[in-house]
Amino acid sequence: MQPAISAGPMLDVDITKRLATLDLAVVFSLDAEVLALFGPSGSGKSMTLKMIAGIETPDRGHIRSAEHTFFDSGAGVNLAPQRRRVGYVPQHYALFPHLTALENVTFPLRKGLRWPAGRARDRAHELLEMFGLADRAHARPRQLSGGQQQRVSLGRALAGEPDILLLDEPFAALDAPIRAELRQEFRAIQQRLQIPVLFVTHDLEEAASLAGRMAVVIDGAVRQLDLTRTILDRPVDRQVAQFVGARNIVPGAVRRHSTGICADTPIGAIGIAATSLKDGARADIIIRPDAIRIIRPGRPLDQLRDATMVSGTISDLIDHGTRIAVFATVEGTLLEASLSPTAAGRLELRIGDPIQLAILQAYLHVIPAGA
Amino acid sequence: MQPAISAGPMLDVDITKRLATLDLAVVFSLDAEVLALFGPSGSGKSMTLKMIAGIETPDRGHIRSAEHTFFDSGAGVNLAPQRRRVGYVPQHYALFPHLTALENVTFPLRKGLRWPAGRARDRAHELLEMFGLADRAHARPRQLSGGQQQRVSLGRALAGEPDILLLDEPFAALDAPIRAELRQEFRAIQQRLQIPVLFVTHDLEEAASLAGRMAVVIDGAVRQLDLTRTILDRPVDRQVAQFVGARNIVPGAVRRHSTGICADTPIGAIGIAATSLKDGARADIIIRPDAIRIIRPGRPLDQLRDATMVSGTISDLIDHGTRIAVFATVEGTLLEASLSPTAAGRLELRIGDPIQLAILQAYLHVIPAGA
Amino acid sequence: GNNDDAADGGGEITVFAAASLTDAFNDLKADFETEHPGVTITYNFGGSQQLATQLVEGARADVFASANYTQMEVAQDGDVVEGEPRLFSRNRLAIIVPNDNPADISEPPDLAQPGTKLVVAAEAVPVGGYTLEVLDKMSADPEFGEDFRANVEANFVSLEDNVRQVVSKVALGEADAGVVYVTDVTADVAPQVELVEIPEEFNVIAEYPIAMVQDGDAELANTFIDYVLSDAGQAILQEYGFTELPS
Amino acid sequence: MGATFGAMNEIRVLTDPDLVVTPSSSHGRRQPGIGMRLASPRVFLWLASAILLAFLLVPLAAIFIRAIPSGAFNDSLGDPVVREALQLSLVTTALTLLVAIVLGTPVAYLLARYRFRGRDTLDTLIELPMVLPPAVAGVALLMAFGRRGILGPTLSTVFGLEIPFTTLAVVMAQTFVAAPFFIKAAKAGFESVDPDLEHVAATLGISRIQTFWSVTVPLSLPALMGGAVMAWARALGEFGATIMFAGNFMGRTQTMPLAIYQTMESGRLNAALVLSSILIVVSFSVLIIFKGLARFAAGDIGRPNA
Amino acid sequence: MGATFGAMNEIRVLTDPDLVVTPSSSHGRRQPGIGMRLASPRVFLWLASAILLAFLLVPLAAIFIRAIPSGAFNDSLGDPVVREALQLSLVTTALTLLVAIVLGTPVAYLLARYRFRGRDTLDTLIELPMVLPPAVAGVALLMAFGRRGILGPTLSTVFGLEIPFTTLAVVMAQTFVAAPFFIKAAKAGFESVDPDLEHVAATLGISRIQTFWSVTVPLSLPALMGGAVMAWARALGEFGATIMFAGNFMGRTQTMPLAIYQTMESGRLNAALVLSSILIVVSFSVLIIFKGLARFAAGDIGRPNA
Ligand SMILES: Nc1ncnc2c1ncn2[C@@H]1O[C@H](COP(=O)(O)OP(=O)(O)OP(=O)(O)O)[C@@H](O)[C@H]1O
Ligand SMILES: Nc1ncnc2c1ncn2[C@@H]1O[C@H](COP(=O)(O)OP(=O)(O)OP(=O)(O)O)[C@@H](O)[C@H]1O
Ligand SMILES: [Mg+2]
Ligand SMILES: [Mg+2]
Repeated sequence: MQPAISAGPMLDVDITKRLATLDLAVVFSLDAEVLALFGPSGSGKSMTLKMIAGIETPDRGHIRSAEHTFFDSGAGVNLAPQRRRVGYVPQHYALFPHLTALENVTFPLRKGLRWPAGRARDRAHELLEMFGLADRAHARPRQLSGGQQQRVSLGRALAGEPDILLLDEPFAALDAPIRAELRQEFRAIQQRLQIPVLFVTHDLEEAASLAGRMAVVIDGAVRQLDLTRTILDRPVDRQVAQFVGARNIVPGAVRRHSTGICADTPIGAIGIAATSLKDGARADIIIRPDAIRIIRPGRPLDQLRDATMVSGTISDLIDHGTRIAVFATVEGTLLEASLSPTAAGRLELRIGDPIQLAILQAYLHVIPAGA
Repeated sequence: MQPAISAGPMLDVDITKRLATLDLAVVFSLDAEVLALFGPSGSGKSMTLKMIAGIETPDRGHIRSAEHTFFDSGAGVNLAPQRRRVGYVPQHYALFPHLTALENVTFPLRKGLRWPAGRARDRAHELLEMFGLADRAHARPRQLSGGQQQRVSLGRALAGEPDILLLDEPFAALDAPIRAELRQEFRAIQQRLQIPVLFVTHDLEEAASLAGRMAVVIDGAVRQLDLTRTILDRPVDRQVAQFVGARNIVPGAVRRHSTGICADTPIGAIGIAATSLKDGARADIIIRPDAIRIIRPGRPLDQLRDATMVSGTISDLIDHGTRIAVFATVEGTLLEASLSPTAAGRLELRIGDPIQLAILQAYLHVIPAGA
Repeated sequence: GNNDDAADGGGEITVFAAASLTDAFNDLKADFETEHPGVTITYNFGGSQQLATQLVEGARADVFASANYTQMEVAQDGDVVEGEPRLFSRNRLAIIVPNDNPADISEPPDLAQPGTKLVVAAEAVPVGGYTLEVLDKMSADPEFGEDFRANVEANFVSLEDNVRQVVSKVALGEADAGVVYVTDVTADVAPQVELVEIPEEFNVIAEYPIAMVQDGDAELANTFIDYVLSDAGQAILQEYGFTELPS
Repeated sequence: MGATFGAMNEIRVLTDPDLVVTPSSSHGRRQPGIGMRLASPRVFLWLASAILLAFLLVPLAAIFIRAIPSGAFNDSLGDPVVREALQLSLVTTALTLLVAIVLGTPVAYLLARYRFRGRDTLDTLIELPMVLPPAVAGVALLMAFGRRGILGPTLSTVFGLEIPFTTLAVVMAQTFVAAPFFIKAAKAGFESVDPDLEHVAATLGISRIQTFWSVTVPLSLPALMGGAVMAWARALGEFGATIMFAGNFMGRTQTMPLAIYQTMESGRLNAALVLSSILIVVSFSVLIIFKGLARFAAGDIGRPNA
Repeated sequence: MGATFGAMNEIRVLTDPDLVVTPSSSHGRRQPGIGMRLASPRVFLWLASAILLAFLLVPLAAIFIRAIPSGAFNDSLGDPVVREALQLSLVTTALTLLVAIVLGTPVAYLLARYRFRGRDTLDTLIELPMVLPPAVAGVALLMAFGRRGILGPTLSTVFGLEIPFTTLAVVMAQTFVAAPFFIKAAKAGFESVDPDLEHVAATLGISRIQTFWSVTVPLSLPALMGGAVMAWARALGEFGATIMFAGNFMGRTQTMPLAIYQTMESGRLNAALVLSSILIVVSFSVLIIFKGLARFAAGDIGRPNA
């Protein structure tokens, strides 16, 4: 397989499909990169993958890879899935129940690529080894745990060294250590093969750490496609913001004053770094939990330049393991701040305590209200 | 359904089962609480749930609820699943493919509890509504997205108000906002019904935020069962430690000196708060990523009492979205520290930079080497 | 087939023969083939009706030996036989009862006893038609009474499509009596049934016609038909219980 | 599912888009090898189907071609012999089907879901009635349930029941030859249902029997219906065992096949073909209506794959 | 799966632990209502099965009971008529099965996976040969392929082929009556295979035909095997259509059922029962060996539910 030399993107998707309760209309393209499809349950992520794989047919539009037109409703093209050379991991794995783990992985090599048995088996063993399944090679899917099944499905999709990888929540059933390991493997594979990898995930951290860019799919459309960091820092609208974990969205009005810009909000005037919004425009101010610092009374504030101080009461503390969520009521508005367990321990917070919050101006993001 | 008045625990499990590559031997009990089963893929979590539900039969041992003996190999008891009154959400949902979402939820009410049709339908609608599926009530499983299917399965398990809830990765296919919402719902349900809830998860944060206690299952055995915080802070052995996300485990030897205790490690002598280990004992020092603070050169150190300072070089930075992982090489050993994106931004870290790390003594945990 | 080499004394004769002739014709085959070296006989045994249908639908054969004239006529109407059929054998009817004779039938009038389970062949089947003829003859006799036929018919529990089924049912003891050909009481059946003779005056003689089939090998066909009609052939048929031809 | 766009063939692939490849999709790049590989099975699929269908349908057509010009349909339908035979056939086959389903379903379930010693032997024994020439089956039934049969005397003294020559015997003969077809099909159907679904139903408090009705049966419906159709059809055409065990008596044991045979016996082939046509038309209607009803009852999508 | 502990009944539930409830499990608390509800279906399951099995097996046994004392087995086996008939039966039914599978599988696949206008009608038309009384089927075949039939003249002039009364006619008669059984069963089998698995195979680059062989067929194997057994058995017992369409020529068209018929016709009922016993024993052996081989080939776990 030669690396494709092509002017256009390596995968170009622009399709619509009408579903019972959803009108899917997704547009995006990607090169030899990893793109995460991230969005709420039922937003159309799996359906998009299925249409690229050729399992479902779009109503209209086109799907093109570097070398082939997969689908084009105008030209009446609908390439058979066999000829698309995609590696597809369905959300429910769809392992062949009558084949062992090893046979599932060997299957595309023997029957699709017609490799000799020995070579196919060696390759399959290699993949199972890589996915930590060497000792379960001869078990059938029913005798495998959920995570084991998922890994077999991954191995099967990778076996034929496809031109495009489509992974539907590929690590959802795996524990953190294996997940981290596999992400590593996939990064390496992607870099070696130089192919586009499209993967669906519900896990923001996974999207952020595996994919360079992320497409946020909401209600059947790609709302924002950008670097993960950019989407986290500057979501285009309220829904995207909420979905990528913005916990605090405070309505306000932009006001420019002598020394800068601020927004008048229920919790007071909050200084903001920059905005293209006009004076007086209604806006939503997105305050990330980690953009709020909790100040112990009496602590020197010198280092907190460019922050707005507000005071409130701790209304709840939730231990999420690797981080502690601190909920504070400020002027009747609930704000969530995030702390590391160590920092939380140091601060000795208790529900009901009065608290000082510094809202760091640099990490605020302002979006027009109603967006 | 009356709340059970019982002296013993509400669910008492002590069973063994020999599987192809695993000897399962799990012992634990729980009251009207939420317990998370947390462990690597293939460690036997699902199998444990299936044996409690009555779908698989243990080789030996017993399973008792407050009111019934589910299983007792000694007494030859094996209660039919129908009479165990458990609500079980299998890892792969196992929805009835010929029934709509609504019918799947109505099913146990109509056929199991013999409710009248109207009442059953009302209740099912209520559950679907609660799970955000009102508009998909008449879709069959094949027409539902993965996350929607999972929620139907949850609804179906809850419908009959069971005496025990067994949830196998119940939120794995769901996005963060729905997940958070559902956790909330489940907490409320559990508190209302006062029943034991046993749920399998791969997500440490989920285990921590939904469950009071957590059972770490590794290689077919419950290695540690404790408050989540305790397991995170004081894992009993290296494997548990690694599994709950301890990224830095440094081998060392305990040494008591005039002013306290320390461990001699490849990265130097690290002060530790307390240990029951004898002087000279070989130990593993677990340093949580958030127990390492990164010091900008020239930053005042006064507040960092009880910390060991080491210096190294930044070897990698990974943006996980809500946190940034900083990898530093210290005396040839790789240490991982964790920062919030805002803190990372403030520190302006770059790969290759020299760095000062403060290892906070209070959050270290020492376990005997080889445990 | 009708092989072309028939003329020089060799060849194959295909004979479509009623199933009731099976044993007799098989016996006859050996003698015929010794007498006509190089000639082989191939039989197709079946119900006469079935054979007639096959012939009408184009089956290739040289000779058709039917168990009755009805089916021979079907063949004639279908234009598949050549020349006038010749009578080659006769059969007569008899009453058979199971060997334990549960209905206690010792003579024909007993057939009218109410509650007797009688099995006969359907009217469409030759032996069934003959059976009714016999009953009619008996009814005409004052000794039996006018309503004899009606009384007997009331005892019918089944109208079989094949005489063999009548025999089987009587032999298995299901029926109290049945009306069959004398030739049906073979050695194998004999221990299981008892024969109740039907007096000559009431009996009906079944006639077996034989004919050449169109497009068949006329020479060979005639050789076979002649052999069946020869004394040797007739002797074999009589061995199997068939009645002498009228002279 | 299976979306549509543009003008499509009337014949649509339900599930696999492979066949939706339109000629232009190859973009002039189609490798002949692949083209051939894809084309030949498809050609075979249609060709083989066409051959077999022609083989099965031409003889059926022949019956009508021969029967229709004789114009005897009306006469036949008015003939009480025909009406009684038809009615008897419909009634007895309905009863046969009922018995086959009611008693055959447990056997099929047992064979599909339980593992016991001799299961394979039992499974094979059940197939033997299908192997028997029907007349032999009839003799066997006589020897089992006849007056001198193995169970006959008991049935007669205990229940006062003499089976041969009764309508019951017709049903028994039909059941004997037809029930195995239902059992085989139902067994395969039950085996195709994922037992996990039954397990989950059990945890939901649903009894085994309810699960059977609400889960196992709906999910194996195509197989069950196929089995029912096969058993019914086999029973409807049954001749040899019936005439041997039940005899041939108008209105009591003379079913359509027996009536047809008797007509043939009397040398009236065309009339027999007319009766056969009537049998065919009636069966066709019954089958079509039955399928329509089943489809309606299942809401047209009773199956996951529908 | 299905674990064991303690002393268990020999008959084990494969999949549902419901039946593993041991008496002590109720702890004296068993509500009678529930107990009854659980017990009665189970009683019905076994009772119904026992009744039907007895009904099917007693007549088979009767044949042996009658045949064995006659002691004619050795004679019969030595009889060239019997040997030829047996051989012909085995050869023709093997061919029939081959044709039914080779041509019937595409038809079944078409009916299961494609949606086209008239699908239901076609499906029903295919069922009609099962409904026809065999003798009528034979007449229909004569009228279609006979010398004076619809296609006969063409076949004869173009291919020089005269079918009736040849061994080919035997195969055709058997195929006509038996193939529909295979088609019905295979169709239900294909319908029970999750199309998603076929879709995924397509994305793996596996052609439709390969997918069919490697995925669809293995997953519908119980149904296919069931269908093959039914078709084979039906063909083996086939009498009426064969004798009508193929005639009764020893060594050429005289299969076992015809030989048995002829034996019965010549008044030798006991000998006919001996032949029937031979037919039964041979079929039983063939079926058992066939199943053993299939099980061996599939490694005993070819199916997810195995
Ligand atoms: N075959 C179908 N017929 C009708 N509607 C469907 C079908 N498949 C999916 N849908 C609907 O289309 C929407 C998108 O489904 P899709 O599977 O793409 O969601 P998703 O984004 O993958 O969600 P999840 O994260 O829960 O898997 C859902 O509302 C779903 O119910
Ligand atoms: N039916 C079975 N027969 C034999 N081995 C089995 C069977 N089911 C599961 N196993 C094996 O038992 C082990 C435990 O399986 P289990 O499903 O309980 O894992 P798990 O902890 O739920 O893993 P995961 O997180 O991947 O779902 C695995 O190694 C699995 O392969
Ligand atoms: Mg999805
Ligand atoms: Mg699991």
